[in-house]
Parts: sequence; structure tokens; C-alpha cells
Amino acid sequence: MVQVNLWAGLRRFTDGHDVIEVEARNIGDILKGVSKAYPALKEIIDGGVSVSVDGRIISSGVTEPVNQDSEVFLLQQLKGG
Amino acid sequence: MSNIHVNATVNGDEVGFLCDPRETLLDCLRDKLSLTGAKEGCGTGDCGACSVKLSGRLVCSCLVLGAEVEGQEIETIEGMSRDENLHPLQEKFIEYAALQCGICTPGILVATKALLEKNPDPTETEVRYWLAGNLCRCTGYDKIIRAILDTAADMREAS
Amino acid sequence: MQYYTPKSFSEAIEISMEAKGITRFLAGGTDVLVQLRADIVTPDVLIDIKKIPEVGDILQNSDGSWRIGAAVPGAQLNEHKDLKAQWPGVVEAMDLIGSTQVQGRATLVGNLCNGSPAADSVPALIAAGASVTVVSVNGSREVLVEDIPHSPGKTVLEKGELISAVNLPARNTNGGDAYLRLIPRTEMDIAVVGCAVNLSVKEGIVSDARISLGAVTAKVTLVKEAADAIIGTTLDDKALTALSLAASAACKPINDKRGTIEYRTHVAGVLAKRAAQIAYKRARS
Amino acid sequence: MALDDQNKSNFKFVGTRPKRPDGIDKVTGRAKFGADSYAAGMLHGAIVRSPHAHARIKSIDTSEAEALKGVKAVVTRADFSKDIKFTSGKDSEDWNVLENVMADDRVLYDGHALAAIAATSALIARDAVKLVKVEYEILPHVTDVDEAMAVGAPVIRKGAPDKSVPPGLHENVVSYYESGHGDVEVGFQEADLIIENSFKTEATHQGYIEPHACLASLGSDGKGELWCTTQGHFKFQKVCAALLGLETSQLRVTASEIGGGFGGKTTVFIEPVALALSRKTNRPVKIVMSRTEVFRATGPTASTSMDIKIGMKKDGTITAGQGTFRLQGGAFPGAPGGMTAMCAFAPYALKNVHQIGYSVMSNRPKQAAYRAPGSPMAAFAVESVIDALCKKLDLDPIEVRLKNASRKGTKASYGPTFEEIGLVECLEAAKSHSHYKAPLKAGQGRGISCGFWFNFGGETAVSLALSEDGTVQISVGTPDIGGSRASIALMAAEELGIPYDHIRCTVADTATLGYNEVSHGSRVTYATGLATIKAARDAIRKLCKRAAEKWGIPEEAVKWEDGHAIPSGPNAGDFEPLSLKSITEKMGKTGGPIVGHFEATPEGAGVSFATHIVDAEVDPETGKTQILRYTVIQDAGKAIHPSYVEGQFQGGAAQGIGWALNEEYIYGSDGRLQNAGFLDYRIPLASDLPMIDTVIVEVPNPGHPYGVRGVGETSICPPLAAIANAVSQAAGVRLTELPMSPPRILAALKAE
Repeated sequence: MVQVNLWAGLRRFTDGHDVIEVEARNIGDILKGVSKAYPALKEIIDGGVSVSVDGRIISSGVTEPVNQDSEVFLLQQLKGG
Repeated sequence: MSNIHVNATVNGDEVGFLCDPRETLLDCLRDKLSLTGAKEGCGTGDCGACSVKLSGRLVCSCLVLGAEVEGQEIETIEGMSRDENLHPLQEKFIEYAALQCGICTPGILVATKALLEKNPDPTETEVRYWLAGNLCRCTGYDKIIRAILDTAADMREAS
Repeated sequence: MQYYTPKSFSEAIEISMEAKGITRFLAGGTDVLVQLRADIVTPDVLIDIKKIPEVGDILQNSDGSWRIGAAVPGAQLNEHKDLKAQWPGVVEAMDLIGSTQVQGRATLVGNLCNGSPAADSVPALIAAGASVTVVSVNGSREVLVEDIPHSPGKTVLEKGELISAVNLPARNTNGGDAYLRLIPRTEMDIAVVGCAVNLSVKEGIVSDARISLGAVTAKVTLVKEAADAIIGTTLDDKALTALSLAASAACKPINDKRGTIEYRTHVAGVLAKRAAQIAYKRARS
Repeated sequence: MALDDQNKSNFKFVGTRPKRPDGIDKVTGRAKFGADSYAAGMLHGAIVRSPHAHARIKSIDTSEAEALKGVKAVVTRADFSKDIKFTSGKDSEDWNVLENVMADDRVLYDGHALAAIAATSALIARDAVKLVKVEYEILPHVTDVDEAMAVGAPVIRKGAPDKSVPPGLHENVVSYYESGHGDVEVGFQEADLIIENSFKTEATHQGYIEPHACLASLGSDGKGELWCTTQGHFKFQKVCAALLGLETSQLRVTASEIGGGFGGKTTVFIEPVALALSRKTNRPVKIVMSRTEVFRATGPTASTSMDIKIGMKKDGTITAGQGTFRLQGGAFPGAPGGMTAMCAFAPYALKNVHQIGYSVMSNRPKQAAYRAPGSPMAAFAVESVIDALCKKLDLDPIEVRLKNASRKGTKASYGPTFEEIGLVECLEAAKSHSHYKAPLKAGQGRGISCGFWFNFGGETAVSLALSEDGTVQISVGTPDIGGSRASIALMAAEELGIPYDHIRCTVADTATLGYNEVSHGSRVTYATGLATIKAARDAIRKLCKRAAEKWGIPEEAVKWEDGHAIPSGPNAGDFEPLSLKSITEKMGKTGGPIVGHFEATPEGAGVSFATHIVDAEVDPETGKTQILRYTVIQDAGKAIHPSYVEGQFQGGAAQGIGWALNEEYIYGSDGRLQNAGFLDYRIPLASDLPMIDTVIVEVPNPGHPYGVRGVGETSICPPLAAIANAVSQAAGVRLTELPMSPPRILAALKAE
């Protein structure tokens, strides 16, 4: 199981949890897992999020592998100027 | 009023074109003589990207009507290099990375050539104030000023 | 838009008398063409005076006074050694307008006829006591520059009238003039405040002074109280303080995108002090 | 695609300063920018724009305009796709873009497009626009971010807020972000000194000297060509196709040279309009924006209103940092509230941090990215408060930043743990720099600030074709906005072992390569560079295969060194090395053309930190500021072409100087923009600035074979704060609103 850290603004949708556990081997699994666990988050995730895995920010790829002990954070989608 | 027929000399070549009285020299150079080196950055004389020399004077070609240049001499960026060798300023700008996007470069080169013809040994401040009307948004001017001062030194040595 | 290139002032006058709709004379064009492009003013008739003989000349008359043709660009003034030596304030004021490129076209007459209260050369011309030659079907007459502005964007000139030259008086040997302006950058801006000082000095005492402010009143005028504050003084601190208070008192500025009323009023005093000191130094050198 | 197998550190070509491939075209005026293209039978387009900040369109009467000789067609919203539906939040981006390109029933800001005309000349098109009669019903408007959030403010778009917005907020708040860790209240208890302050920054424009321009040709068969100045022609292809109801593949987009973008040319404005006019007239249509249109109706950055509270111990340790960031981004979702909040405290390792970001709508043009969108404003607020704390506690500003600096293993304020980062190295370099030790005169001040921006990969497709004469052509899909064609060719030279001059990098059109993400996010040298290295290695594998076949030995027994295939392992020394040219000369006979490819979404971008030092002087009598000295110190990971890295440092600093001192969008109470031109929108001049010194710090990014970090954007983050700190010290009063124009500084001095 992977520990997925959420930003505080999402606490409203997860009964106050900052961290949720998800069955996942890659980022795609994480996003599907989070949406399944808390359907209210689906729209925000579909609106675009980035995921940080062990300090590296994955802007959009879903095939990136994730280890069970990876540090995983959901982040607002990164764009640039 | 119908179009006005204008005869002039551009970079030493005789040219003739028809223009509406409201069309600027910049419009005529670009759209009638296909000399697109002069650029329109503002159309109001605030950015200098359209700089040309008109009868020896450095001007913004967007602040001159096509009709006004009857019988006059115009020098544009396209006339700055002779045959295949570039003007020393053109060489140095590439060498010093004194340009990035390059939209302001023709205007700055034409303006700087006019400066060095008038004052072959300008100080940094004199170069900066001479070019106050040539806006650049990419470089912060540093490498442009260094390239100009270095070229001026080379040209003084060579002359 | 119809474009004409008269070969004489009389021909120019004739065209402008018969012109229907919006009529503009064209010298440098650095205001006319900007307003044309921005759809502020699209002339129906545009009369280019640059083909008229002598409009491009700078002449010094035998009595030392100067006659500057209506189409003389700022760059040409700046290159004229004697004129610049005698009237540095007037030449500086013109040279500050816009860029090197604008200076290749912009003229004193154009700057005056555009009618902007923030014009740079007009305060300097007024402080210098300059006049202009106005030509019309009734011949020509001399008008002091301070009598030309009417209100923002308007002069007193009537249909069929135009200016053929600017006349600067002879510079007395113990005189000096200066022009300063406040702009947020170092170049290229419209004056938030402008101030011109022209004075004469006898044995360190200011014997005569004319002071004019830009961008702080509906039209550029002479500020008599400011001049009186320094006439008869050695421009000491007391006089300078009185000068800056008088200058600020004469201000009736507006709040706009370039400056506030308080700011313009305060800075007018600061510039008056600084310009007076420069003019004083020039008068004594 | 995890980290690359081996990271190089000793380089032959990378790190040198060769001439840029587009140099001669640009210095001779031959380079073709957006407005420099023409086509037979071409018409000229002009756009009808609203003079009102907010109004309902009751009627558009184009009869008089259409009667004008030379007018060929008029388009309105009806000429665009009807399949694009409005939904809440940013995932209705196509609808937002369409609504911004051409208004439907309401105009939402001064300059909003509502119709367009094609005519036989630019003059006739402009005259015709003035003959279009539009009947408006004026609606109430709001342009200030705080007013737009207040009770009773006019609603810009019902139903726009996305799911992130908590209940109870005004409907103009369309997105909400909150993050942080620890407990700031506990942290504030531990502090010896707490400083709280509020800050505001006005909207600014990227200020590129080249206005938007395009030439479009679209047939009724749905096949089209678009030539335009853009930071991302693949995205323009996708979006234009959607807005006009075309299949993406039927529209080919070619990127011209781009005269500056800085984030403002990452989205479409006039391109769909030109395509629509071309389809309606069956003739090519050229549209070139005027400078006034660029200011009124393209994508300035957001304006902000921010509150910061920081607690610090006497020894300089920051015990707690809290920030609230309110950003308005025009009449559409998209203001980077979240990004601003994420960047605010990123340079600092904090036990207790909490940040909130609001994205708000108002009656202003749709914001677009401007070089690290959100980060410069956050740095202005946070670094100003840190500076104030240092002054009060009499601590050295660099020492305090060093004490609290993020480093490898630091838990970032926005959540994840940092990998290798170079902030400490930048601060150390600043501390030891001669600028930091130089004496100051009276009336002068010195300001320090740190800055941070992300970096990311994004879709990238590159092809690297070898020629029979042994030279190499690289086709990339990322417009060159920072000198990337040179740095890409340098990386290829490093891999292939042939000189830079034998390699040409070209920005190819959308029909040549797979999809490429826009040139933004400082990603080009990172992502396209990495892709080029991979494509070169792909080509090298194919070259080695040809050599192996020629020598009759297994492929694995051939390695590539200094531009030659060399037999190795058991076969070492058996054959003379084969140069690239000797292999490609006969490639037609030995298996056909050799082309290296790379198509993927590289991940593993590394962030870039910076520290700036600024000296400024303030004239106490007029409030006017002069920048005396400027030094940029930034971590590039690995500088591929140092001159162009320096150019990014200097350019970002110069834009920051303009933003801090003079640049702002000025709206009247009528909601109209008052300074839509370079006269009163004052960008820095050559005569305003000193030389800008640069120091390139190189802490390699493990996520790139050569250690590259994207540098293009961070350079604009520190200046706002560094200049504010310098000016506040010089003037002796803390300035909290940008720009710090002379009237504002004088008012602050008088209020002292």
C-alpha cells in the first residue's frame, strides 16, 4: 500500500485525512485509487494534478512506477511561463 | 484621395511605390518593397524597432509617412552589410550573444551604426542614452552595450 | 486623407483656407502621426510644410537673436554649437523629448502647436522670452510663445494661420537658462512636472528672471511670483525656499495616470530650485 | 523512464559559447517573424473590440462595414464551433479560450473581441471596424482583486468555481488552494519577534516587442495552414482545431521566429479568428495585433493582494511562516493562486508553515503565464518580511537565509522532500561576492532576495537525421525562446562526438513530429535537450549496428567514441575506427537512411533556486529610484551554453526591475485600461539600467544526463523583493505596493 499525501485544501473531502493509503504500482493507480476512495476528489484530479514521487515531480505521466515506501504527494498542476 | 506615387532611394537602389497618404514609411518598406527587416513593435515611436536612416538622420519609420520620403535617401538594416561580409557590429552582436529573440536587433544595429558614424568613441552612458528609444525585453541590454563598446574600439583601431 | 506639399507659406495658407474638415499642418509629425495611428485625430487635409524654403534653417540675426525655421528638428538644434552655448535650456528642453529617433523629426513649432500642457520645449521658450512668426492671409505678425497656448490640446491660432519660425532673443552675456523635468524613467516619458528658468546675474545678484512650469496648469504660463522670489537675491537658501514655495503655489495640477496633485505640487518646487541653481551657474560662467 | 544510466561531468562541447544558428538572419533583418510572411491573394483581418469593462451585447450591425469597398467577410461567435460546452473550473479550458477569442452574449473586459473583418488592405479593415455598430447594455464591473471577492461584487460567470472552493465565498473565487505542515500558532509562540504585513502588486505585461501576428489559410474541406508567432505550435494546432471544429491532423501549424514570449504566447488570441475569416473568404488572411491590442487583450499576469506573517528567533531561526495570497486573473479561471502559495516559502526549511491561495475573476483580460507565474509576487511579500525581521533583529540578511535555507532532504513548504538543490551554494556565492562587501554611500540601500521556480518535462518528440556528408539535422518541436537551438546542437555534438558546426537544429512544423508541449516552464533545454541526447544515442546504436555488420562482429562488440565506431571487447583493435561520415556515406546501400528518434514525456526535472543582490539610490526630494548595481546568482545545474544562461539571468532581472519600479496596468473607475502603449506602460530602457553581473552556480540535477536544470524563469523571482528591500533601506521606509513609482515613494516618505 502507498501513502499518498494530500494538500490541506483537500481535507474537506477526506473526512480530515492528510494522508490516505492506496493500492498502487504507478501514478495511474494512485490517481484512480484516490478518486475511488473519495469520489469528491475526482473532479479536482481530472482537472489536472501533478504528483511528486521521492522528491521528483511528475507533471502528467501515469506510467511512472511507484515503490510501496515512496514519498508521494499530490500537487496542483504545474504549468509555466 | 488616390494613391501617391513616390520615388526614393533605399540602400542605394532606386525604388518607386504607390501608397495611401495614411500609410507610413514602415508600411511601405515592409508591404510594398518587401524589406521586412524594420519591425513594428508599437506604431507610435516608443520602441525603435522600426529605426531607419532618412537623408542621414536616424528616425522611426513608423513616424514618417510614405508620401514624405519623395526623392530622399533611406538606409535600412538590409543595407548594413556589404556583399557577403557583415558590418563589424553585426559580427560582434552574434559573438557577444547581444541578441536573443532578435526582433529589436535590426533597429538597435541601425541606431548604433548611426551613433558610431557621429561619435566613434562613445562612453557607456552615451551609448545607453543614444539607445534609450530602442526597447529590448529579452537581454537587459548588458551584452548589447558590451558588444557596441568593443566594436567601437576595434573600428577605431582599424581606421 | 489628402496630403499636400506646398512650396510656399502663401500656398500653404491658401490650401488651409479652402480645406474642409479636420486640417493639420505637418512638420516633424511625431504627434500628428501618433494621433492618426491611434484614431485620436484623422485629418481630412494634411499640409506638409517641409518643402517650403528656409523652414529647415537656423539663422543668427545681426543683433544676435535667432530665427529657427518651423521644420528644424531637435537633433539639428542639438548639433548647433553656438545656439546650444547661448540657450542650453531651450536646446535641452527640446532634446529631452522622446528618443534619438524622435529628435530626428520633432520640432519646436510642432511641440507648441500640439497644445499639451506637459510639452517640454514650451516652458523653456516662454522663460527665454521667445516669440513665433504667425503667417496668414493678412501677412505675418510676431506673437510671444506664452500667448499661443489656449487650453489642453488647443492654441489660439485660427483657420488659415500657421507658424513659420521661432524667434529667440539675443542672449545677454550675463544670462543663463535651464530646463528640468521629472519623469519616472531616464528618458522616453511625458513630463510629470517640467520647469524652465531663465535669469541674469550682476555681481552675484539675480537682476532678472523668467520662470515657467510645465504639466501643472491647464496651459503653460509664466510664474511671476516665482521670478520675484529670486530677483534681487544671491539665490541663497532663503531665496531658494521662497522660490520653491512660489512655484508650488502656482500649481493647479490634476490627478492622472502619471502623477498625483500632491506629487506634482511638491516636485514643481524641487525642480524650480534645481533649475534656478543650474541657470545661475551658467549665467556666471 | 527513470533516471538516465550515466551522468557525464567532463564535457568537450557542452559549456562552450558557439554562435547561434539564427544569428546571421537576425542581424541582417532576414529572420521571418510572425508579421513577416505574405501570401498570394492575401486579405487583412481586423478585430472589433469592446470599449466597456462589462456589458451584454444586444446587437451587432455590420451592414455599413460590409458595404465598404474592399471588405470581404465578417465573423462573429456564430462562425466558431458549437460543440464546446461550458463547465466549471479550468477543465473547461477550451470553452474559456473560445469565449476569450470571440465573445458570445457578453463582453467581459475592455478590449474583449466580439467580431472581426477581412478586407483587401489593412487600412480598409481598420476603417471597416469603426463602421460596425454594437448596441451594449452596460453591466456593473469590478477590476480589483479584493473588491471582486467582497460581498455584492458583480458576478463574472455563474457556475465557474471548481470543487476546490469552500462554501461561503463569493462566486468570483473560482479556485482555492491550501497547504502546509506543522502548527504555525505553536511556531509563533516560540518566536522572539513576529512581523505581519500586507502587500499588493499590480498586473504587468510580458512586454515582448513583437505583437501577435499570424497568416492563416483554411478551406471548406477542413484543411488548413497556420503560420504564427507562438511558444507552442502543437498546442495552437490542437486548440485552433477544436475552436473551429476541425480534425487536428488537417491543420498544419508552422512556428515563425518568435519576438519574445515570456509565457504570453502560450495561448491563442487572433489565430482562430484568422482561420475563421480565411474559411469564410476562401483566401489567406493575415492579422497583426497593434500594441494597444496587445496590452488590452492578450494575457498580462495576475495582480495580487497578500498577507504575510513570519516569526523569528533572535538567532535568525524562522519559527513559523504564514501567507494568504489573493490573485485576480481576469474574467476567466486560471490565476496562479495555488502556484503563488506553493512558491512563497519554498526557499526555507520551516517546521511550521501554512499558505492559502485564492484564484479570483474580475473584468480584466484573461491572464496568461508571465515567467514563473505567481512566484515573483510571493517572493516580494515573503522576502520583504524576512528583510524587515533581519533589520529589527540586526541580523545579516544572507546569514539568516543560509540558516533557514532549504537543502537536500528538506521538507518543502509545498510538501515533498527536496532532492539535490543549489540554494545554499547560491547564498554562499552571494556572501563571498565583491558586490556584497562593497561600501554604500548615504541615500543608498542594498537588497537581497531568494527566488524559486519549478521545472518539468512534458511531451517531447525529436528526430535526428544523419546526412551522407556526415552532418546532422535535428528537428525539434519547441520554439526557441532562449537560445535552445544552440544548446540542443551542443548536446548532440557531445553525444555524437562531431563538432557543433556540423549540426543544424530546426524548429519543425506540426506535420513533422509527434506532439510537443509548449516552450514554457523553463523546460526546453531540459526536456528537448534530454530528448536530443536520447535521439543521438538511438542514432549511435544504428551507426554501431552498421559497423558491426560491416565488420561481421556482434553489435554489442562495437562502441562509439569521439565520433567513431570502434571494435571493443574481444574484437578490440581488429578494425580501423569508422567515422560517422564513413558510415553515412554508404548508408543507402547498407540499410537505408539513419534517423535517431525520441518520443516520450521525460520526468525528473529539477528545480532552480537563485539569490539576487541589488544596490539602489532614492532621491528623497522626488522619490525617484536609480538601480546602481545588480548581481544575479542562480543554479543552472549545468550551463550548456553559458552566454544564453547569462542572457536568461539578465533578462529576468531587467523585467523584475521594470515590475518593481514602473510597470503596471492602470484602470480607471470606468474599468478601461488607461496605459495601453509603451509610452505609459514603462518598461526599462537601456539608459535606466547598469550592467547586470551574473554568477552561474552548477549543482547538477540527477534527472538529466548532463545535470541540466531549467533556468528561464527563476531569474524574475528575486528582483521584486530585492529591489523593494534596497529601496526601503535607501528611503528609510518600507514600501509594500508595486510598482514603487516616484509618487508612491514620496508619499511614503511624507507619511513617515
